[in-house]
Amino acid sequence: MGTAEGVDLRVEIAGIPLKNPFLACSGTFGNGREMSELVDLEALGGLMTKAVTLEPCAGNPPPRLWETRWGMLNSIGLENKGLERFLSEDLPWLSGFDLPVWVNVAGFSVREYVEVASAVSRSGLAAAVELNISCPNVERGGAHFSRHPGETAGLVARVREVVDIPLFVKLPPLTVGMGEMARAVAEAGADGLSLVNTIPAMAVDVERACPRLGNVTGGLSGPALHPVAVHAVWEASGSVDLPVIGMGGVWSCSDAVELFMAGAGAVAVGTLNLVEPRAVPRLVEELRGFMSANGYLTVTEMVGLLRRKGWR
Amino acid sequence: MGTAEGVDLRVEIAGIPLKNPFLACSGTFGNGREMSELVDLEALGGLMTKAVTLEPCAGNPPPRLWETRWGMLNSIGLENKGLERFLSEDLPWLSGFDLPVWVNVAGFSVREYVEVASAVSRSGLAAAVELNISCPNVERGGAHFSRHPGETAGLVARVREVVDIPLFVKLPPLTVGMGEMARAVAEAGADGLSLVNTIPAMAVDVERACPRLGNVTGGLSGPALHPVAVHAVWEASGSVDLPVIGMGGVWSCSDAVELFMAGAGAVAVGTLNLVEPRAVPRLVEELRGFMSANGYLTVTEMVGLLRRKGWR
Amino acid sequence: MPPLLFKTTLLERRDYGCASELVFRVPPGFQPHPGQFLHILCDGEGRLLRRPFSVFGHNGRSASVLVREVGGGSAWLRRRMPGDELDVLGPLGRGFDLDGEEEEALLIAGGAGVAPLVYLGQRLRERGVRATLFWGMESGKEYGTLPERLGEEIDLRLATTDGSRGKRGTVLDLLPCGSSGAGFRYYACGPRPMLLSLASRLAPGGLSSLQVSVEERMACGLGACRGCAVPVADPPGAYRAACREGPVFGGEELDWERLRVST
Amino acid sequence: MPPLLFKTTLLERRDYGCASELVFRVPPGFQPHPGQFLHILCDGEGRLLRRPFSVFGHNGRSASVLVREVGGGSAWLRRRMPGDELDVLGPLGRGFDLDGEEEEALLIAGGAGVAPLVYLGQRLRERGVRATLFWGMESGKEYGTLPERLGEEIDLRLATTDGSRGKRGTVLDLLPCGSSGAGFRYYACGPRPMLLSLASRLAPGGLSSLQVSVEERMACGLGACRGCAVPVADPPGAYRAACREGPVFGGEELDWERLRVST
Ligand SMILES: Cc1cc2nc3c(=O)[nH]c(=O)nc-3n(C[C@H](O)[C@H](O)[C@H](O)COP(=O)(O)OP(=O)(O)OC[C@H]3O[C@@H](n4cnc5c(N)ncnc54)[C@H](O)[C@@H]3O)c2cc1C
Ligand SMILES: Cc1cc2nc3c(=O)[nH]c(=O)nc-3n(C[C@H](O)[C@H](O)[C@H](O)COP(=O)(O)OP(=O)(O)OC[C@H]3O[C@@H](n4cnc5c(N)ncnc54)[C@H](O)[C@@H]3O)c2cc1C
Ligand SMILES: Cc1cc2nc3c(=O)[nH]c(=O)nc-3n(C[C@H](O)[C@H](O)[C@H](O)COP(=O)(O)O)c2cc1C
Ligand SMILES: Cc1cc2nc3c(=O)[nH]c(=O)nc-3n(C[C@H](O)[C@H](O)[C@H](O)COP(=O)(O)O)c2cc1C
Ligand code: FES
Ligand code: FES
Repeated sequence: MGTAEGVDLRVEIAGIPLKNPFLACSGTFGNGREMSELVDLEALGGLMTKAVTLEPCAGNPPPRLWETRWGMLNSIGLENKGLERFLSEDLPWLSGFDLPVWVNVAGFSVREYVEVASAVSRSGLAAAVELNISCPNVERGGAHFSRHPGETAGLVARVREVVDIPLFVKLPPLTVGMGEMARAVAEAGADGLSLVNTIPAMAVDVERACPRLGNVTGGLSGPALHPVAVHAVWEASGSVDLPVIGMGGVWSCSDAVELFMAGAGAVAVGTLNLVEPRAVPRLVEELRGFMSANGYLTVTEMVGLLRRKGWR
Repeated sequence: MGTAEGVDLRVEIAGIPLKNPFLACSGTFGNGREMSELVDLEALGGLMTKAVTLEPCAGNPPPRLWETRWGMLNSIGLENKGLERFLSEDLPWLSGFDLPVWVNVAGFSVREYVEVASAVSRSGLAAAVELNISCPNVERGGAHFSRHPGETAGLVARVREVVDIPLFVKLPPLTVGMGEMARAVAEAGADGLSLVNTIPAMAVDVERACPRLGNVTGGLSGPALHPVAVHAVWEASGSVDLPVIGMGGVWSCSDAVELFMAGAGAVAVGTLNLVEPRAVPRLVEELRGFMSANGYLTVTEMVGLLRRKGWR
Repeated sequence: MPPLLFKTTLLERRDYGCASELVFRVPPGFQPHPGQFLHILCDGEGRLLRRPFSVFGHNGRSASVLVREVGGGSAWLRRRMPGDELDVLGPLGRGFDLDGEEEEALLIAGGAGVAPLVYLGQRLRERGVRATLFWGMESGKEYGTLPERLGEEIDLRLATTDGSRGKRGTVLDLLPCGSSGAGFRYYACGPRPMLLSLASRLAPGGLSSLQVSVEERMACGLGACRGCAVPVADPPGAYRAACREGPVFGGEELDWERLRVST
Repeated sequence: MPPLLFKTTLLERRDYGCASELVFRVPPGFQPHPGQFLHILCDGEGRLLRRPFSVFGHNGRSASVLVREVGGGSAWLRRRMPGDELDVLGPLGRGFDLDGEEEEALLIAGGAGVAPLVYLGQRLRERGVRATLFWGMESGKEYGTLPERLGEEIDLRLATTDGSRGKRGTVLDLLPCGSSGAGFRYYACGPRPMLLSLASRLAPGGLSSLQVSVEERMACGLGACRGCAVPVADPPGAYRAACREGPVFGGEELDWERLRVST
């Protein structure tokens, strides 16, 4: 698959080889099982799991979804079965596929993050840990960290000590201070960045005068967010020398190429999976076509191309 | 106009009476002159001028506009004729209308902000100053401030000293720390908040491998941004007891009502003016219809309604 | 059967007042169970998510949904013309349990909630279960001539809020007097308040003979995103995915108190 | 005249290869000057901004634009059918200066840039100015039968990149040999690189006899948002709004060096 038609879609990110540069975003692909009825998991470059917490987590009260113009709000709130069942049921099943798995780790305290990340690393079944310090949907679930580069660095350093696999940190699209945050995370020992998580957002049912989401606020994802994601990748990749996985509203191959050119070494597809379960295989084909038409032989040639062409 | 059909559209914000709750956002209505060929300025509740800087400012290199899905990027970069010509040509002309004017003040240093705001206040022709500390399109033009609540408070306090009219501070939709920022600004003496400015964003021409904007990055406005604006208003109005003018992607009456219910005491229309110069008169009529249909007699009944109904 | 993802052609559209029945071709092997739904793309204007519609009819090589217009997506969908393409994912979810001791089934529908019950009624009758369809709506004209058509195939009782047709009142006013569960199976689909009243009428004894199809906003439809949470009784505080573990739930499975709060 | 904002009905659509002419009714008092443009709403899929199109024709109660399909908005617009509604703002901007000492006008068009020059040609001829239209395109079939139609009303010379019609080469290869400005007025509209070559050929002496219509992305079209900045020579570093102070600029007004950089 990688090299047909003279185009090589393989990339390597933080030392992890991917057969193509499209991953599935955390929370939009479950842990693969449900989607596997409709899409060949091995067609993905990689999979980022739904957030895993130490204890099982029931999540937020419904409604949890609302659609906005070219966007979607969600307030799932980390619903998951907890570390133990994740390690016994989901991760072993996923490891049966030729598919690198990023385990998305969330917590309500530093200790919980450390415990989950450490267990995931020790399992030997994950390609990487993705530290979710930016979930807008839980009070103590990370939004706090993204306000304080210092505390974030502290968390990353603690997790770094207990993890033997590449460690990615997932950030929201900070409207200000992306450079500062990226540097703090890099110095604390992260191996890569995932950009971006959803933006805090809200919608109101004006007829009934009540919030559209049971949790009142949620996170905005989808194409509405895409230009913000491109900017975040641009800022972060200009500030630190870490690989970046770009995500946010990828709906077409050219959305992905924007992220590559802004500096992303790979791209993850989120909300689109919920609409089109076979989106990644389609994007893989579209990317192959785009690269042939534009004379790119490898994805890496496109990564960070704007800066190499002199844009600042 | 205010009370026809039993519905009263008048509002008062920071002591300024408005005949209806719809203002025109800074930068999307020029200084009124161009738009006055198509729309009766006195149909607006208020007008927020294009940013005024001490010296004339040429603005950013073109292209300065790009359209995204339900959004728009701009990198105008504060192009304006400078304080002197604003005070001699534009403000006196505007003051000939029955129309409260918020003068949007920008600067490249604290001294410049202070000088412009002070002159505007002294002119006696403005209803309020709107301090633009969040323009994403100039290096030293404010984005810096919105990263540092402490420095912002310092700037606001300095300007407060020289201004005798209500002082509004305009913030970007901070993904984190809106409460902290709002409190800092309130304590420094602001009389109101304008929420939100555009979000930093970027788009790439993937065929030519170059940024879509001459300035590389720009600010995202329009409906894509709307749920983020509602959230920002919700957060700020829950943190401080200041009046808030809500803005961001208002395209219909119900977009405006979302902002009211989240806590905005008035609403400003931005990008929509660029497409539909007579948007405000249309929205005024739509709002009148919505209020009659839903049994609201005054706009104030809707302002902050969600919290009054117990949502947190 | 596992869900299929397919593009198909609209064969026929029949308008019934506020709703339209859309009939389209289905791929070989397509075998929906009553209560399952189809997740259909309703394109345009930046509307991202698919919209769920219950299987209303199925007949070998074609199937149908009944689309009531409530917003942009359903408006788009019901304006499709024969020959237009549809993008469909399904059948999805857990449908109604057709087995049961009681020989008589009461099918209780509010508004467009009639859709899954019509298909259910057909299947029940094939199994020799006696089924009566109770259907409540705002006014007698709301669904055009659909009541006439349905009345030809099933024992149909109507209630209208304005009394313009059938009994004046809600669908619950139609139910056999004093019925509190015993001797009947109850299958229900409709607006949340209707389900809540029905449940409180049957509780506690009759909830075990009740099955309801619950509507919740959906994204993936596959159980992957956990967006369509429905509060369940066991374990306390937990949610199930309406799209996979539902949309049909047994009356005893649901946490009716939390359902009430989130309405 | 001040701009009007009006909804109107499409009267006629004529397809010419990659472009279509749209003819629609205009309100009383609508009097566009050659080089002015109309800002037209091209709805759908979350496309917010209007799209600018030069006045291509005007005839009392109707006017027309020539729409070349290059993206979503123009594709939407050129698919409108007679009877469909259009939402139009205009006429906008500063058009061509029709006065001038030279009795002979050379109209130089690249691609869809022909639109304003066709209307200009009509007005010039009405004033007794001799006008020749030089038009460059990729290939002879690109604009269907539009060249034939235009050839009936104006002296038309064609150049095609592939040599399939007229002279092989660019439109500049058609210009009278050695022409560097003297004795002619030059009116030009087309892709940026074409304008840049023309200007460098005429500079320095001939720029004063050149007027160009410049394309820049636009939002308001009224001069309010400053989104359509065009670099001008005086004062150095300044910009003018293409939508109000242009789209037509004199050759000497523009800062050609900065125009080159931003291309
Ligand atoms: C399992 C299931 C089966 C369904 N079967 C049918 C059917 O057979 N026939 C039918 O007409 N309708 C059915 N519905 C409801 C249908 O999905 C919604 O009416 C439709 O999604 C509305 O989309 P819209 O774009 O028109 O409205 P929107 O503009 O999205 O919303 C309009 C209103 O409808 C509500 N709504 C939106 N989506 C849903 C949803 N998924 N569930 C409940 N309410 C929603 C919104 O809260 C809003 O108040 C079913 C829903 C579910 C979950
Ligand atoms: C004053 C003026 C007069 C014009 N007259 C005509 C005319 O008579 N006939 C005609 O076919 N076209 C004309 N154009 C160009 C026309 O406006 C664009 O082709 C159209 O806006 C593209 O919209 P779209 O949605 O199809 O393309 P998009 O998808 O928005 O963009 C496709 C490509 O077109 C470019 N583009 C988009 N908008 C503009 C713009 N405003 N100016 C220049 N390039 C743009 C983009 O950079 C992109 O590369 C004129 C432009 C201006 C500024
Ligand atoms: C339904 C849903 C659930 C999500 N859950 C998680 C999660 O558990 N952990 C996480 O880090 N991000 C989560 N996200 C964020 C996505 O992984 C992604 O960062 C974001 O949606 C932007 O990408 P998109 O616009 O392509 O969806 C979730 C997003 C959605 C829409
Ligand atoms: C073309 C343009 C120019 C703008 N210029 C300014 C400005 O000078 N000062 C300012 O505070 N905000 C400026 N803004 C931001 C708007 O005032 C407003 O905060 C933002 O666009 C969100 O509202 P909207 O989505 O309704 O446009 C500008 C926005 C646009 C689109
Ligand atoms: S809609 Fe995604 S889990 Fe049900
Ligand atoms: S498009 Fe707004 S100033 Fe020209």
